[in-house]
Amino acid sequence: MTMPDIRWYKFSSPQTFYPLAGTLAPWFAIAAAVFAVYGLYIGFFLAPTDFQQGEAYRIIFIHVPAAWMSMFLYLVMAGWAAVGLAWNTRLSSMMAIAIAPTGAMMTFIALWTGALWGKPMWGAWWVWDARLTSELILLFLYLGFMFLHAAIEDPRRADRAAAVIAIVGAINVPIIYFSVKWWNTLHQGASVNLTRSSTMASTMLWGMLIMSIAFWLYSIAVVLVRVRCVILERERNADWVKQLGART
Amino acid sequence: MSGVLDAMASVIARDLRIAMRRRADVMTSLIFFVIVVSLFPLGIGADPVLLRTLGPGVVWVAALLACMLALARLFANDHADGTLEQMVLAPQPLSMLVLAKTAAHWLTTGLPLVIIAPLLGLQFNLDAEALLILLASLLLGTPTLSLIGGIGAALTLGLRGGGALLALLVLPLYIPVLIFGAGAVEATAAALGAGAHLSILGALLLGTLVFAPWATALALRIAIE
Amino acid sequence: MLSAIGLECVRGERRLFAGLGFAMRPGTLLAVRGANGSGKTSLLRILCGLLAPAAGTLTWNNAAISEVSEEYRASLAYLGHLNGLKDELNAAENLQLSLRLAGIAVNEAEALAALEWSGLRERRHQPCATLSQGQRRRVALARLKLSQSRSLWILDEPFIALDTAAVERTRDLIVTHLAGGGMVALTTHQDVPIAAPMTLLIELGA
Amino acid sequence: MSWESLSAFIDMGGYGGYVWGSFGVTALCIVIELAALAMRRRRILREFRE
Repeated sequence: MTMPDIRWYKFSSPQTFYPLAGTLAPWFAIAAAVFAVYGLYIGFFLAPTDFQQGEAYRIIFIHVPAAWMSMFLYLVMAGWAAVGLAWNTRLSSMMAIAIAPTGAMMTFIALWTGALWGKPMWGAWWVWDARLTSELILLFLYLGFMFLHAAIEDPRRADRAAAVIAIVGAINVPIIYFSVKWWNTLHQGASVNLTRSSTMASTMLWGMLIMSIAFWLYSIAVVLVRVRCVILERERNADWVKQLGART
Repeated sequence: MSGVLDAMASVIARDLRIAMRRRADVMTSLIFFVIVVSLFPLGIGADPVLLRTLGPGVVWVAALLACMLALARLFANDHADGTLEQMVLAPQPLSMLVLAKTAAHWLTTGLPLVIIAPLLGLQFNLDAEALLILLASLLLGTPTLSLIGGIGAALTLGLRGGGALLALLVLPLYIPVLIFGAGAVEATAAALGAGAHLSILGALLLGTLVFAPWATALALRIAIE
Repeated sequence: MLSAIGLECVRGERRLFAGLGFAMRPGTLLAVRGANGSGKTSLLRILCGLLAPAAGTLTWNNAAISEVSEEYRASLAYLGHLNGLKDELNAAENLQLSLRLAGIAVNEAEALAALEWSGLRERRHQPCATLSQGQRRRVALARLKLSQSRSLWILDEPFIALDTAAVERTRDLIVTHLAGGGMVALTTHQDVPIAAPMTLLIELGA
Repeated sequence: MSWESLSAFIDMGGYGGYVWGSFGVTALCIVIELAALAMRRRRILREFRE
């Protein structure tokens, strides 16, 4: 099966991927905006008031998509890091590095919105709920990845070392989640589930789905732009970059 | 096969002999453990009931921190004097040699913690059965801590500010061991039996035993470049 | 037989060397010369597999190093800038433990003879921390003397910090190793003439 | 779900602080991320022009 390899391989070099990312990013950004507006419209105008929580539950339209994205981006980041480590393809490692900040941001948003939702519903800013706790630990894993990468000067070693901790982290995420879940039920009895508390009207589910797609498109757009920055920084003295500099 | 075992034996023999000659290093992490554990009653107050509930968690967190502190030295000295290069170039699988180094590290830091922990448990007036489970959970848990810590030590080899970075990398991965370690002792106090917790600690140990040396060897090859 | 094709090394932003190739057969001496920072040490570390080259391939008996890495390491002895000695252990302990790790069986008498060859017989019970830089280098060279079974020697500045007698001894050791069908790759600033059946010279940073 | 008035929308059934606190911070994070990216890009390109 050589045919697809050639095509795929063509885009795996930073030089050929740079313009491609440049053209794709705006489209993803526009699509993200469209989905976001539609999602927010559903969230605020189509979704009914919840009989139990009133209007506070609308935070779900940001909280749940952000939590899903934080987990999804970590696994994608670990995937790209593993590819970069195994086949020594620089672009894959750059992709992993480009994903990390957005993933960490999504985790922060999930934690922040989780706290702001917990206050009216459970009366406390921070609740040691299994998912919120795992989200906090996920934030530490992201920070570990980013700080380890920043602490090493040589880019190649930085990529490979960060890849190892990303892979080890990815393997530990389920272990951490289940041990926190076990620990949580042990101490607090059945924790109030963030979603099961109110009957899941279909519009709510639909709203969350649209918002998740919006977040996903947004992440792709941001990562594409950031990977272009990383490529420029890494390939600074490559000649194709110098010509580029002269032109823009 | 005998070549690998002999090489591993030489690594363990060397590290233990060095540890004997530099007893200070062994003592420092042990004394750190004792001090940290003794600080808590001073901070929380001497109410026996309160101390009893906090005891397992405090002893476990202190053991975890003491273990992590000792990790920075795991590869740093070998890296500085060139023995790490020779180990990487030895015709044996590096992950097995790393396993030997981690074992030697556990014998000099993890094991002393396990032996002294029940003594400290008395400060938190844990009863005999709780102290026994504390010993068992630490015996099963501390090797896992050394193994996971080895990955962090190898990744942060030779980096400025390696200590804090090592903590950031390794502590999140320690959480499952902490949960089931401390949980085991609490379970006995609540007469629920610690069987489940100890078996999970054993499972974590086996999983780490298989995976961590390979990851540490990979991290070492990256760090040594 | 060690052969390299198109070796390239990049350190940070600078490319130290590229397209470097050679073939070493039994009895070959590969001398690497060049100014400081020209990549001599990096080249040697690439040869022993500690450092991955940016490009190019290394083959040992026509098999890629990565495939036969354990067999390759079993026929290699590396003397780097660092002597690979533990300060807390004395010379005899360092020799025996490091050789045992490397899989070379050495008994008490052989270790003693090597230390005597290195002129360290009377200091063999002192912890290496108390030895001078030159003496520590001679302990590392004693380990090299006991690694005759390893066909490929990769030596980074073997003569550094040595007095003339030690330089002479080390030179003879290398010459006998080459005469016996061994291969030696070394870097040095001092031009110590070494008679070898076949000599390759690599000038880096020229 | 139609809101009687803009103020009712902002009040969000009394939970305005929490809801707009969440959405506001999310928007803020996105703006910060985009701004940081733009600055980073401008800094690199300026480097080339020298």
